Amino acid sequence: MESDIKLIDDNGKRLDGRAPDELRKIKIEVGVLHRAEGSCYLEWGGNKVMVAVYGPKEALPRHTQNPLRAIVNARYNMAAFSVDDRKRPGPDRRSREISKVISEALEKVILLEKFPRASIDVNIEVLNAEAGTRCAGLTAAGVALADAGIPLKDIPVSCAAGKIDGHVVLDLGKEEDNFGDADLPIAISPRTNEILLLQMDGHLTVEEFDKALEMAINGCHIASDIQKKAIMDKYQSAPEVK
Amino acid sequence: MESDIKLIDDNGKRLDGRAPDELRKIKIEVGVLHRAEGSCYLEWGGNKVMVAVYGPKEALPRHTQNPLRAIVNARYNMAAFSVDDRKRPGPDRRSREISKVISEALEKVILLEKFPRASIDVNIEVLNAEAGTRCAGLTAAGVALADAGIPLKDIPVSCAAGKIDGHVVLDLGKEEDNFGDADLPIAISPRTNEILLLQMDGHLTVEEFDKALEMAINGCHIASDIQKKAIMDKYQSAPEVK
Amino acid sequence: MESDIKLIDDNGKRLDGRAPDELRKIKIEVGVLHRAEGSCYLEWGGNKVMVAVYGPKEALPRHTQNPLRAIVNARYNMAAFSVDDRKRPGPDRRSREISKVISEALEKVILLEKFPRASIDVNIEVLNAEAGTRCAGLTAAGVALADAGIPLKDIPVSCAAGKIDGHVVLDLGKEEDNFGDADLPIAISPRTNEILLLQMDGHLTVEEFDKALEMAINGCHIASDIQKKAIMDKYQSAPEVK
Amino acid sequence: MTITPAIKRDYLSKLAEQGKRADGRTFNEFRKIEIETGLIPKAEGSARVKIGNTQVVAGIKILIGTPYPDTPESGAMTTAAELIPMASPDFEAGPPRENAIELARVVDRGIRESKIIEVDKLCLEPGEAIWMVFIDIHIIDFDGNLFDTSSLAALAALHNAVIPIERLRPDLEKLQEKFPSVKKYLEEHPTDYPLPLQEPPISCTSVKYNNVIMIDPALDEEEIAEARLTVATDKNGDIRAMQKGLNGSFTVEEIKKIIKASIDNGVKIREELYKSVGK
Amino acid sequence: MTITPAIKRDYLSKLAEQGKRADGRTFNEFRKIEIETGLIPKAEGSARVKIGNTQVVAGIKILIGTPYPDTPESGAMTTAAELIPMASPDFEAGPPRENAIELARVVDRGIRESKIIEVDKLCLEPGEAIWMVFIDIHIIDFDGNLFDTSSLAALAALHNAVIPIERLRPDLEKLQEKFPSVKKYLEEHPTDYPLPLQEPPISCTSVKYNNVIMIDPALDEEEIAEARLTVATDKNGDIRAMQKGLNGSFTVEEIKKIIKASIDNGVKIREELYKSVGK
Amino acid sequence: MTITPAIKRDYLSKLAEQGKRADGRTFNEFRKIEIETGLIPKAEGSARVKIGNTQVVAGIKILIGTPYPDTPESGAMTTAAELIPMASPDFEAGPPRENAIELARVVDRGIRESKIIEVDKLCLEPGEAIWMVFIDIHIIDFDGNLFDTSSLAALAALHNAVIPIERLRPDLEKLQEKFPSVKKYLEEHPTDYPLPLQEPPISCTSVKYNNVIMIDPALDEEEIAEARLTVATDKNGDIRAMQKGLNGSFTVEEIKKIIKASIDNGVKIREELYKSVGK
Repeated sequence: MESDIKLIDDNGKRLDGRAPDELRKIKIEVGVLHRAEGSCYLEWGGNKVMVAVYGPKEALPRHTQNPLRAIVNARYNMAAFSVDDRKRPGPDRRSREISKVISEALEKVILLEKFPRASIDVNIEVLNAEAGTRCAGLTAAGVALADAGIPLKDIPVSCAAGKIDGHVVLDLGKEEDNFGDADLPIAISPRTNEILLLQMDGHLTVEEFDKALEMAINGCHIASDIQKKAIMDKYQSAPEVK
Repeated sequence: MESDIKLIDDNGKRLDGRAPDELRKIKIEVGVLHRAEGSCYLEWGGNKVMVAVYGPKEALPRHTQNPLRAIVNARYNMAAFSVDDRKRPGPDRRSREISKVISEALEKVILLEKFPRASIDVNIEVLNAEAGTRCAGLTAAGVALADAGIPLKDIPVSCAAGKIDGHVVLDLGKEEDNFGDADLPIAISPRTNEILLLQMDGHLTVEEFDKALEMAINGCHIASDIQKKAIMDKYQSAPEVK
Repeated sequence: MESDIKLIDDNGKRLDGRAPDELRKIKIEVGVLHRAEGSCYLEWGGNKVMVAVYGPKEALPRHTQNPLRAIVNARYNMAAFSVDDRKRPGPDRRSREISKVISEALEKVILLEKFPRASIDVNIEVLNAEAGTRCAGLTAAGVALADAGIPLKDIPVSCAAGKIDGHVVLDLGKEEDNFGDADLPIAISPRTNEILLLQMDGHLTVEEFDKALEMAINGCHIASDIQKKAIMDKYQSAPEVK
Repeated sequence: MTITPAIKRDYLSKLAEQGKRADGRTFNEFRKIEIETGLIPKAEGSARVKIGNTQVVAGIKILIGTPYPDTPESGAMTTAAELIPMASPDFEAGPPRENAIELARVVDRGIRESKIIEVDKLCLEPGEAIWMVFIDIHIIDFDGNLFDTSSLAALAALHNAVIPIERLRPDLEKLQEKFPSVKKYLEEHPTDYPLPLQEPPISCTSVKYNNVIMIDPALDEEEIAEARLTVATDKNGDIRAMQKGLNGSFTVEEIKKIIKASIDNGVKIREELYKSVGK
Repeated sequence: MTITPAIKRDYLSKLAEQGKRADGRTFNEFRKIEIETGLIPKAEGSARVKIGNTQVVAGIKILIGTPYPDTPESGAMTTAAELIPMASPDFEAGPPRENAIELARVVDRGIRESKIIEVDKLCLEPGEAIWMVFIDIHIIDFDGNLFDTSSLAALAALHNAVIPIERLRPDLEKLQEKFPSVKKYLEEHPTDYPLPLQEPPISCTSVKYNNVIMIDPALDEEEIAEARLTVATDKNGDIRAMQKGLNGSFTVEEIKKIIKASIDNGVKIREELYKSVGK
Repeated sequence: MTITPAIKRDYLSKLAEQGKRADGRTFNEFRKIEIETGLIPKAEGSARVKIGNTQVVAGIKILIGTPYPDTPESGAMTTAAELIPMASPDFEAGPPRENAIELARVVDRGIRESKIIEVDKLCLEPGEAIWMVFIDIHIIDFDGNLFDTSSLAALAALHNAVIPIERLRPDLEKLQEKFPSVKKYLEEHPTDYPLPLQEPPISCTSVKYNNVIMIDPALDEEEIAEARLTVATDKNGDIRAMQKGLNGSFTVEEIKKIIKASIDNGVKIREELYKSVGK
């Protein structure tokens, strides 16, 4: 959809006042659910997501088992009330694709070989959606996996860059997503900068892509620091291990 | 839905001429199907229901088995042609809820422990519907279970009371159900008066509820006598056991 | 649907110039797919069908296995773009019925007892549809089974006869199918003339039926010769066996 | 997948060699047929048909609907058949399987292709409002030969059916405000009247095993059958529909023999149908 | 099918004989209730309710729709509840099972039959345009008593909900071009206003095991329960809905006792509800 | 879940260390591409594309429909891809699984987001009638790299497609009675004309295993791949879509290398596409 909306002003400020390389506000709470083995509640701008991790447990149905390693079942789901027009409950094609790419990204950082025939279930519920829910969900999933005590090589983290009004910027907001030129969500392993997830829609020159990728990696590192602080806060405030 | 219809006249007579504590006419035939292990055809006012019982047999799929006892699978189904507007074939949310509460009610009176890992299938088909089909179906199911030789602690029986035009009455008819104030279907074990099923919609004071519950229990006993007579008639008329 | 269309002219010629007992043009290519164990591409008039055979392999899910013999799973499917109005992808009631009658017809000519617990999968894709797709599909399936090296008593073959403007004719075309009086698709084992598949819709006197059946059997034999030539051509042109 | 006990197959085959069937019938003989109509007050038409122990209830609902775009002046019909678990321990709940789909399609084609329902008389307003006829077939006791029992039940229910002017008067009166042709229709049809029907073909099914052919198979016979052929014939002895089933084959001679038996039995069954609906 | 560990059953039964529960409550005592509203900006109304460790988020979406033909002047409502795998390792993804269906239907009836939502005030243009209220219940942490937690969350979210004049102004302005009544409606309702509601009944659930009855079962108690009874009562102490569950039975006396406890707890829960929504 | 035979992995890895592939290609080389168009007369456009042994048939159907409420003056498009059992013993019949969904969505986005189809030229009457373009992808032989084969087949079929004025003339003439703009449209478009299209991006997929990166993976290579990256580039060498897959990772340098190879191969494939459609 095209529009006359001006997404970035003459001072380089965006609609919500952010600078081009500025993230929206991120807030993370760890271990918020009673039943789940690990959980995380995350707010990222207007996005509100809850993640619960169960496992490792025997993968069912049996034909999904891998005799050499665990599998990750991420299940990304939007609550019916999380968007302007009510969303029909249950998985649709979009949510199944996102579940697949998130599962694949998480598998890279988990020590899967420790748990043959097992599944690790990562339930991602989007309660309020405001552009960038897959990045918010994956970032919260990283925290919930750590909270569940799943052995990880690294805590995965996700962020998007994009292009609006011809400028490469970090972490698109709602209008920027609707009326922008390109969106590039990625996820990385922050310790190595390896890229775990990458999707791109829109139009970028090779130079713009290089710049956007670098900016998104930087955004991932900012989000990664917030992840780590939230996890530390929980375990410092809790004298006894759960 | 509200209406100006007067459901009970100045002499306390209802639209179809019944007294407040009077049941509609009930007719029961036992053992009417060739293939089923037990069967019952029951007419209750305008309701016509057929019940077939199969089992005990191995419960399938296997994950439904209980190693300590049998399970009851009641399947309440309305024929497409049983109502004014054609009903789409197949289970809907209403029929699945009714199937669940009937299954639970029947489990209480069957000696389930005798048949570990088994299922007892109770197929209830509503051929013509006219208010009160769940009571009719459960009452017919009790007879069909007895006809199938399933070991029972008691023959369960069901009846409803309700409120119309401010009066507590027994066994609501079609208009009484549509324009009445409350409906209270129950099922009991007639030997002990234990309550196996109970649902209530509408508006009753505590006193009205007490009166309606008592009236419904009385209705159950009347229906229970008709059940027993039908079963006896069959086995007296048949010199040899099936 | 009725129409004023004249389907056969005063010289006994049909809309496309064929004589009453004349087949549309048939073209067969054998072994056209890389992955399938046997395959056949067939054009029959405007029909274009592709068949791939896999098996014998263990029948799955296990409860479909027959301990004494193989089963045949024919799957007749029309591509969404094969008809004027786009067809919704996936099986519908029509395709499931056709799959069933084709499976049954093929089972008669395969030496099923050689492969207990196995399934032989016959995938029939209609790419372009123009009346008579089930005959085209079954005829192609016969060739693909032979190409897969499945042991056969005979190569099954299929053809239809019908009635248009009161005349019994062979192999109805599109308009003849839409505006004709009867359609009689059959399949036979050409060595014995045993009838493997037979369906009839429309209106035929007993005499007309006898004539149509004879004509359809003749059509089967013509198609059978084309099948055999195509198979021979492949194995003569290929010096080494696949 | 059921493996038919060899012993049953042997027994029935031996009987067949002696020209006999387990229930004493000849090869060309149907079981006893019972037809009861009008048993479902909520339905516009209904029938309960028994052929031997096989028992089917068919109900007709007739509603106001909109026509298909390619037949704007024609009523519509739909047939559904369910093999519900009530009828047999082998029938499962859930979406219809291949057998139920074939059954519904064969019964539907038997009625649709032979134009029994006069759909051209079921138009209320071209392109806008028509009568839709729903035929629902409920199999409640299964002892073989569902094709013939179901199609006979559908026919009996159709002959019992009325156009429900009374029940739908409020809707029709709303329609006549918009469409003058509905006003005229209501004047001509002030009350319920029979669904307009043509002469029906009668469906007869035969099976073959061990080279013997017999009509109206009971369940035991059906279970060991190698091939099945259903033939629907009309009052004039013409053929109106055929469907071969199972993985055996027929010779041309066998097919001709089955057609002959179907015509013969069709005559008798048509009489029973007419008697039951008071014709 | 889960087999409840005999040891847990024994432990809880022994406690019950001594008049005690595992978490120290009396038989007639609810766990701690927390209600937060308005947490979902995208929803027209929302609430997060905790009863003990059980946690439910309910969201209300209010959209413009067309009325059902038989209630042309009435708004519409729908309730959906999902037992999502987030809340428990025993909940599976996929279409709703019997338990979720019963839950959604009981919550729905609790709201629908007691006419909490004033649907007659939700008509924009008779027969053409109404407000449709969607109640979606998301269970995110499961420790027993979903019926009461879900129905309380639905009530709190409904009390938090507004008619979204602002968000849907473009659609409403398009509608008012066609329907003068919508123009008048917009003049009377220039901006968002609370969803019109009646006094709500409060749902309280009790279970029975070993002949002891206790209210608001935690998951451990629910797992060994033999019978369950949910009673919704209103401000006047009248009964507005009941649902018995599980394969045990109740005596008449037990039912009366449960009704009494439901009325008593209903009073307190209603206070918490009103406090949370600022009433 | 398939366990890739260790022996195949070892063999292909050893080859890769030597800079070789099993079929003799270099790492930056596509297999042979064949494109045939117009093979499906019933379709408005069609193409059969082979990349090596992988074979895909794409068909375009163009129908008259109603626009989405939020884009009243725009045509619509839909992409469906089926992994039918014909193409591989590992593909099952039934509703699409994750792999088929990802495939269809990636192909769809490749066409939709880069605005290949000029949907603003597909409006017949704003808010009332538009052209709807259905792209159906039929995979009939599977030997790796479905993403590129499917998207190339879709492009070739789109370039082969015409707006079916002739076939739908009766419907269009009915429409022009209601809408004067359709009358004008028919005068300007008296007969079939090519579907209006923009320059298409070309999709190229690479995989990585044992730290080697190669383009256009054959099935054997795909089965042992650790990570996959699809890059669609346009005539100017700009990036128009990307999708990373599988549970391995890429470094930034690897991604840049893949983009370069995708641009290079994109140029050649675009030439083959244009040649095949006579451009």
